Amino acid sequence: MVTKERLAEFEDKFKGEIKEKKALTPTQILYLVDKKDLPDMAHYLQYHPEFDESYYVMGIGSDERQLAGKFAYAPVINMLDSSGKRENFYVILKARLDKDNPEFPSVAQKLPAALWAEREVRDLLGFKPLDHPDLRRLIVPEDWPEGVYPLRKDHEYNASPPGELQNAYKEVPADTSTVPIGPYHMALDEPAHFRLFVKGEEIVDVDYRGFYSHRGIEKIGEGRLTYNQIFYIAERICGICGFQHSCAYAMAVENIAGVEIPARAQYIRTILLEIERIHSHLLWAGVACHLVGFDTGFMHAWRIREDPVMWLPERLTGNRKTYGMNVVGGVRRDFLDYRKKEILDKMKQLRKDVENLYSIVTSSDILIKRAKDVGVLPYKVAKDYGVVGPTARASGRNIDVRRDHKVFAYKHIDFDVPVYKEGDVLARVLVRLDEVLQSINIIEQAVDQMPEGDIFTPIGKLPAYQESLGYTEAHRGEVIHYVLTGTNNKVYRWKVRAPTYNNLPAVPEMLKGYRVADAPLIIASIDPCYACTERVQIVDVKTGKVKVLNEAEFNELSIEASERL
Amino acid sequence: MVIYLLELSLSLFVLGAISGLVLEYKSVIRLSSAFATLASLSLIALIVEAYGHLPIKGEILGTPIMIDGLSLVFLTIIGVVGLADAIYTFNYMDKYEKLGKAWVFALAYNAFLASMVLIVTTSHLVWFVFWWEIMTFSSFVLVVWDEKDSLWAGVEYYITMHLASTLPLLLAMAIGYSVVGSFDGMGFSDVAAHIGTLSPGLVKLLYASFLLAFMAKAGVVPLHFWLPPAHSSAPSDVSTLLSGVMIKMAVYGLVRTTFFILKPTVTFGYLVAMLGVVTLVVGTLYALKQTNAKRLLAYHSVGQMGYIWLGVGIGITLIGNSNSTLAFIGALGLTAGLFHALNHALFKGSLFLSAGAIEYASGTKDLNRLSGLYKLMPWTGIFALFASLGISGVPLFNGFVSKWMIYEAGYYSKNFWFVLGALFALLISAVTLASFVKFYNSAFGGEPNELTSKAKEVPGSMLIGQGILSLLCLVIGVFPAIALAIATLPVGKGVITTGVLGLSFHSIYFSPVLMAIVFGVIFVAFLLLLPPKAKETAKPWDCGSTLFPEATYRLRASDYYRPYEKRISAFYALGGFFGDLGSEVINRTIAAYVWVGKYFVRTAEIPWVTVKDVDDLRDGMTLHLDDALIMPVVRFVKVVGILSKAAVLLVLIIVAAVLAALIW
Amino acid sequence: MNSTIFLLSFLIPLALGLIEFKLDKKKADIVMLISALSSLALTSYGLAVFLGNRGIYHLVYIHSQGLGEVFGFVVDTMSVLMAFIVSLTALLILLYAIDYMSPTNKLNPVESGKGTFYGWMLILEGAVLGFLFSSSLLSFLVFAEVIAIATWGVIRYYKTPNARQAANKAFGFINLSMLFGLLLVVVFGLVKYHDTSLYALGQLSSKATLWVFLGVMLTAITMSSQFPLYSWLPDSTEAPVPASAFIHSIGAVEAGLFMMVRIVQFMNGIPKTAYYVIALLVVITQVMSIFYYPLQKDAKRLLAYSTIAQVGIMYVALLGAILGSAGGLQASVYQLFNHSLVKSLAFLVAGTFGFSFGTFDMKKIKGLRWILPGAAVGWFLALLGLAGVPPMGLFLSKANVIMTGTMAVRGASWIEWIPVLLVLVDATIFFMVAVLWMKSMLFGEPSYEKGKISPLMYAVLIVLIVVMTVSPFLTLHLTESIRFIGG
Amino acid sequence: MMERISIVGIVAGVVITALLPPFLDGIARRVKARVQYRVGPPIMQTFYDLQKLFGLPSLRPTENKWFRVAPYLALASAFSAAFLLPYGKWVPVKFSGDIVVFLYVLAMVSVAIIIGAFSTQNAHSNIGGHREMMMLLSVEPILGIALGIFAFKAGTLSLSEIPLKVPASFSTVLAYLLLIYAAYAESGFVPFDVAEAETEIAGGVLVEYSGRLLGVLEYAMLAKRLVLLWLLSTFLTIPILRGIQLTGIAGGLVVLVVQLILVLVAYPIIAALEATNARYRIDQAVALNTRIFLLSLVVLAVAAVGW
Repeated sequence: MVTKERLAEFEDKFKGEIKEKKALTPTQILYLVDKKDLPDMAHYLQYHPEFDESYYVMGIGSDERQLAGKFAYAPVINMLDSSGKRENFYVILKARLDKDNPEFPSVAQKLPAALWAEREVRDLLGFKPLDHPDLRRLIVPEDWPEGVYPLRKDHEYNASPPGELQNAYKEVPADTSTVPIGPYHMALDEPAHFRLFVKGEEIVDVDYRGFYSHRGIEKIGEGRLTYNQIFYIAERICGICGFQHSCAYAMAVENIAGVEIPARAQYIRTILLEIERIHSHLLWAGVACHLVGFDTGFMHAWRIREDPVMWLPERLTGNRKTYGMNVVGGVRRDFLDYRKKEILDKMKQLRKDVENLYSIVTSSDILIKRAKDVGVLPYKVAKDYGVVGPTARASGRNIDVRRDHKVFAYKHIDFDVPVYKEGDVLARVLVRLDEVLQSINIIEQAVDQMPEGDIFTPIGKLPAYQESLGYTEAHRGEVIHYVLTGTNNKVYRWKVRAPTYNNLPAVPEMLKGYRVADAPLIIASIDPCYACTERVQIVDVKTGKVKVLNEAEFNELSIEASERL
Repeated sequence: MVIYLLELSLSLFVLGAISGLVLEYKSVIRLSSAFATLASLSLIALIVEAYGHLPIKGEILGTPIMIDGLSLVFLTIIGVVGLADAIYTFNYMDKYEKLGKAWVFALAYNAFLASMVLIVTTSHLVWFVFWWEIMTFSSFVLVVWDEKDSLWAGVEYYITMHLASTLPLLLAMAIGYSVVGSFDGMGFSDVAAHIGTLSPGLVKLLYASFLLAFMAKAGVVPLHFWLPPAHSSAPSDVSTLLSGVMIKMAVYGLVRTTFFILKPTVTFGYLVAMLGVVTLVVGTLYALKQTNAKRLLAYHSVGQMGYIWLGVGIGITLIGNSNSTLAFIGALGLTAGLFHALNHALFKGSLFLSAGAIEYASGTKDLNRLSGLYKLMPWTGIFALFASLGISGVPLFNGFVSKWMIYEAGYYSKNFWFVLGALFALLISAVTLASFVKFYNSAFGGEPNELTSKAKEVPGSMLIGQGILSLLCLVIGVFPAIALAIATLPVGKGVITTGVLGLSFHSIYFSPVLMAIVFGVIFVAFLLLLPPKAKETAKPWDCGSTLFPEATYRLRASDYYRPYEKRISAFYALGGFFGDLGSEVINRTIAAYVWVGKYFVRTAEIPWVTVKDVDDLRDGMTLHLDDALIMPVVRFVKVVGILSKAAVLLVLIIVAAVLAALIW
Repeated sequence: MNSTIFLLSFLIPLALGLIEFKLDKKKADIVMLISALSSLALTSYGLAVFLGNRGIYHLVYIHSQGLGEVFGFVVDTMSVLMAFIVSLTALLILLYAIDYMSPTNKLNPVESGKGTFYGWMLILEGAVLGFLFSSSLLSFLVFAEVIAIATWGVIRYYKTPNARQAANKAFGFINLSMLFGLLLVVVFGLVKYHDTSLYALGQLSSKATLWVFLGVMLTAITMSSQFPLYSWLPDSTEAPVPASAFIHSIGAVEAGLFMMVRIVQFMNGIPKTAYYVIALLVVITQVMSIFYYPLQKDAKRLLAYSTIAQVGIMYVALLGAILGSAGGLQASVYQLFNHSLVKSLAFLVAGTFGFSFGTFDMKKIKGLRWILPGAAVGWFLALLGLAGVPPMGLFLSKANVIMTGTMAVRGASWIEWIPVLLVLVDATIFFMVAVLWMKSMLFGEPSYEKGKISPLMYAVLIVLIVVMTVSPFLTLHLTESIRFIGG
Repeated sequence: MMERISIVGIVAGVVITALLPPFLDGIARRVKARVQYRVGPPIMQTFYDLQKLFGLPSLRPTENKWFRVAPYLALASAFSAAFLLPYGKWVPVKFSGDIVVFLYVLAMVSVAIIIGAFSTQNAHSNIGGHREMMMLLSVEPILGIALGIFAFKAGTLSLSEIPLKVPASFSTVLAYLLLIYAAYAESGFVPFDVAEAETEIAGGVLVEYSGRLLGVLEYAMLAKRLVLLWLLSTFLTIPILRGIQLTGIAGGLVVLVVQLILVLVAYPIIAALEATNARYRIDQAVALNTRIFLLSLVVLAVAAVGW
């Protein structure tokens, strides 16, 4: 709930530019503003003295020519109140852009956090961010022709125009040699290309090129599937944070429908979210060990991940991953009471195993040596880039959506959010290890407190052309979905922003000044999830051909994506 | 006969020297190189001729000649390296055609070689010094050849030589003369005979001045600073002579003077050996940092000189020892030192020629910009590799045998300091290896880049030049007997028994041939057992990235061993400190001079100039003491206006006085 | 031993020199050539004859009761060789002068008045030759006076204020020194012994020896511009280059030393005091010149200071002689021969700078090897030669000086080592200065357009280079026959 | 020359150096698997791997022929080094004063690998090569000094005589520790496997190699490890057994067997060490080595003092 005076100041400051204001939900305020002051507003909000943890979340670009005859570009700021009152809320600054010449003053020139968002809208919608620092193409592949914008409504989702190869890479700095990491490299579990410019083994500069695993998710979602069908896609955005995505999506739609889902459903979602978190962190710990050549740690971490961590959801949901539990308005399947004990036992076993694992991992001090004072990300940089999740918390950012926005059952459960100041890889490791223990707490509490009652409130027809945000704290940070409904239960615009999307741009900053030997560890230390980051249009980089996806194929693809780990 | 051969080669050198009269650049170069080649050949003939019956005495143009084992070792160096270098020069010097002055080259080049021949053959101290000076002089002319960055290097070299090498030698010569008392009586043996009559102080002075002179010429730390710039900025064929032959003259001088004029004393020996150890450590560790091909090689010349001095030092210390075993070890050390000098001449000569070939073909000697030359100049590549392995002391190459002998000598001396020295020598040779891995791979490894892709294999004569030396590295490495036959001459037979199969000295035995057979058999066996089947080619694995900058996909020379150098940065810091100290001393001296100089110059006329350096003083008007005394009088007289009359008056007075005296 | 050869060899130049004043242009050249050539011919013939039957011949021409030996000859290796070298150098210098003293000269073109120049030069040459053979202090005095006058004449030749001043200075200094030195000695000799013959020097009492020595020394060191009165020599570079070349290589400077050598040759039992006095003066001179070298930017002045130092070195050798080693005499004379050749080369090369670029400022001259290759080579050799680098002769003579010096002072107190070691220091400093100047002058971007000098000048330079390189090896053994004569 | 060669030694050397390494590696893999709660591959797995690799053709990333020759050079060097070591009482090729030879020949393995790695235009393999060189640079001194101390104490430079003569003393004990460390580091076991470092530089020196060439290269590396281990076991065995009068064939065999047993015991321990360690960064490795090097100088001084 946001009180007037919190916003009054802002509204006075930009009185002239603010055309219209509406509260999508009590904590989501949307301003319809004039485009020319976007940078100032965004900057003002992000660096507001009373909201020092607040950050730039994402930039939504949408083709609203059918609604308003104009394009729309909407930066979103997550306002985190540091005055103790914890009145946190999202601000959406929506600006309409001319339909023939969709140009706007770049927010990125003031906020590095907006760099990727604006490169994305340029690639996909053909917007023109003025004085953007670096407008190389980000998402569409090297051989995608200029002037073809897949996310515009008038672009057929399966059209694949021919184009010729063009260079979107940085120049090689003088007196350096180049070391590629990826697309195919032992250190990466998904395709991505880091181009390290090194002097000896010291990294001078880094170029990143990714989005090799685009799938037509947003485009396919828009205008073709109904809001319930989209769950299939939403959950398959990523094999690891699938449930997070589906929850975030569900939340957005439920906000639009204006329903509050039953308490029991909220608890069930919470438990599964935490199980997923534990799974992800263990998996990551394993990978990290492997990267520094400590395979024993790797093996043990993954052993624990098998049982109990994946054993449990199989019992609860029928799937080891990709639970498929969500439905708009609640969950599909209820937990039978006798499962409660099972969960608690497994949690006990898990706690033991995890502590055992820690002792194994920390037994080799070389591991600590490798992680300490490496890949440092200072607080300020973390804020500028709007870094989220454990990466941010390791740099002293005290942010956590679960707590700050009181999603689902977390409001009833007490847990603390580990924060470290150091900002190096070791801090990121520690944050995650702490979080595993926290999650176990949360699950046990949740199982105890879980109320009786039904697990689902039906939702009828959705109102047309309503918009809202949904969000959860995934294990990599804030997952956020934006939904704009269309006519008859279709979705007009569905925008997904995974945490890695905010974290990845900060990686080059972490790499600079460290050694080639550190690079894999540093890259891995943000626990990058390319599958999440790189949704949108499907293009096979090799051939440049677009595959037409029906739902079935689509599921297979998603399953592959999840099995890639 | 031998003397005739010597005269023949000298006269050929003279012909080469005056071949400048032909004027046309290319033909001058060709002609002088041809004569130099012939002269070197006749030198080699001389060696063969003289081998059986040493020593040989004689006289050429009034300079007494004495050829003994020691001279023969160094004549071999001059002959072989000179031969290869002269052949190499046929085409190499075309690079400098636009500079003209071919006749100067002919003159200096031949004079350089001839002077060194005379240095090692004369038995007369004054002539020794004379030819020594000629050598320095002509080498200076050759060093400053390209007249660009070499100028300063050359000046630095020449001045250093004059201060630290010529002066002490002149002093030593004077002291020698003071006991002999006649110009003709300045033969080594005569001086040695009279040395007893000197006061101990003067004897010490004699040792000191000889040591200093040869340290400076050999580039022994701390007098090595001139060497890298001079060797790296000279034309490569000259660098070869400088590094391959000239600095060996210092070794010759050291051995000659120590054993034939002075007496080898223990302290002197220790001094030499320790200087050697310090030098080999400093030189080689600095070489590790270099990225300029020729600078790298030059620093290694310093390092290798350290090895030689270590060997010779052990020799000087122990050879006079009462314990026969130790005396024997001393002889071994001396032999090892001389042998290493010979080997160093071979591989370092070859390496400099290769560096020259690289520069000739690609136009740069900056290792950072080179790449993939092996594809384009395979022969140079092979030769460079052999020479590199030779200098790194890899078994089956010549460097190994001599280094091994030095280690053995140092070790069996049973003297902790020598053992330590030998150990350091051993460790440092790993550093040598490292820096040649860098030298070879950054030039020849990888694929050609846009700079080197235009390069092509150098002309035949240059290849022959490299080939002679670098193949000798391999041959001597496998059959050391060939070279040892000569290297053992100075200490006489019996120290080391060498056969075709191997070399042995009291219970120590090593047979490179056996080693070669073992290695070769295994190698060939595996090659036959599992012949490499690699038909299909592919471009190097770049992680499947698109539009990848292939040219930068390799380690640059300046990036090698960064962590290691960081580890030992303290050492480099120390070196830097001493460097600064040196330059500081020089600056202070100049400042002091300027301060004094102010009193010799009236700077009042110079408007708005604060005198900082000598050049400012030059614009002033020089003052004279007597002026200061007499000019006032003169001015006064001038004011009175009768100066000319006064002069006449003066004359009249004198004449009058004379007349008066007459009439007396 | 027929000595008329030598008599003619200096009378001809003196006579023809007087005629020259009336002539100019071609005629002057011809007359000059005649005299110079003839004197060279005579001296060389004399040399040949002398080498045929060596010895020390003493001939007396004029002898009077009151004045004892007024005019006579001492013909020995030293004087004969010296005479030969003087006439040879003189010829070369004068040949050079033919083209140098011409309208094409950039620095100071000469339209007319060559005659006067030749006149003075020939008189100078004649006087020097006469001086060499003189056998009595009296004739030394007379010839010295002539030398002084002729020097005055050539220095003031351009008649610029500086030239006049320099000329007067040279004249004044030399005469001053004679007034209190040689003149007194001569007067003293005449009054007391009625004889000034060199041969008489042997019989002097040690006290008298000391005073005579000091008196002569005063004049000698002034003529050869050592410490107390030295500055006339640097200033004398105002003279035309050939003149300077003459003065510096075989003129008053060397005459002074020559006289000194003669004195030492004939005296015996020279007291130690004399040694210390002269040693002191020489040391001071050396140190001074060490300080002067780097301050010069004018080529000729640099050479002038080097002359001072070089002659100083000759005196150092003489010190050895005073301590009683004949080697000292030899070394000193040997140094004298080599120096005169190298120095004349140096001056003639420097002359080409003025001739073709119109400046002697070494700062202004760059890239010499591109614009005047011949001069570049000459300059290179001349400077290094002066610094004592082989194969140029000064290396051997300096080595000689040091060796004999060391032998003389071996076992003596450290003080007596100082002059000997100073020779090394001096050589080194000059060497550094020379090398640095060469670096800046010979190479790099040319600062003037291509200069040209006449073939004759080239020829002279080449001949000089050859002679300079060869002669040391020829004269080395000849000088060894120089011994003490007196007593 | 024949008296320098021992046929028995050669046979033993060939058999042991050729067959033991893959077998040992198999054991190591098994041990690691156990530590990681895995079943692990069969003991013979490394043989199968090599067999497979030998069967496959190789790709050629460069025309530079050293790329193809290098693996064989490495292998030959490793075997030559093995031939200098005593097997029982038999030394295949016996020089006196061959410690130096041994060190150099051993270094040749790395040199060959490095030349191969640098012959290609590939930063990964170049970095691997220069790491290998740096390891050599920082470990070789320690090995050298350790052996130097033995030699100094034993009074000979002959590899086969040192163990017979080396006295038991304080410095010798320290020298053993140094030797063990140096051998372990030189063999490139974890945490010193910086030159291959698969997850960092994609296999480093190996990245461009494939098929048979890769097989030969890995074989060479394994052989080198064995040689070092054999050196160690020799230095441990003979001093222990020299007290007991071992004469004739039997004695020789006994020594040989003990050597073998030592090796077989040592390898699993090494494997366990590997399994419980992460990889050093190159600068950390070099730092550690230089520290040990300084320590070894102290030990040398101790030896010189005579303790």
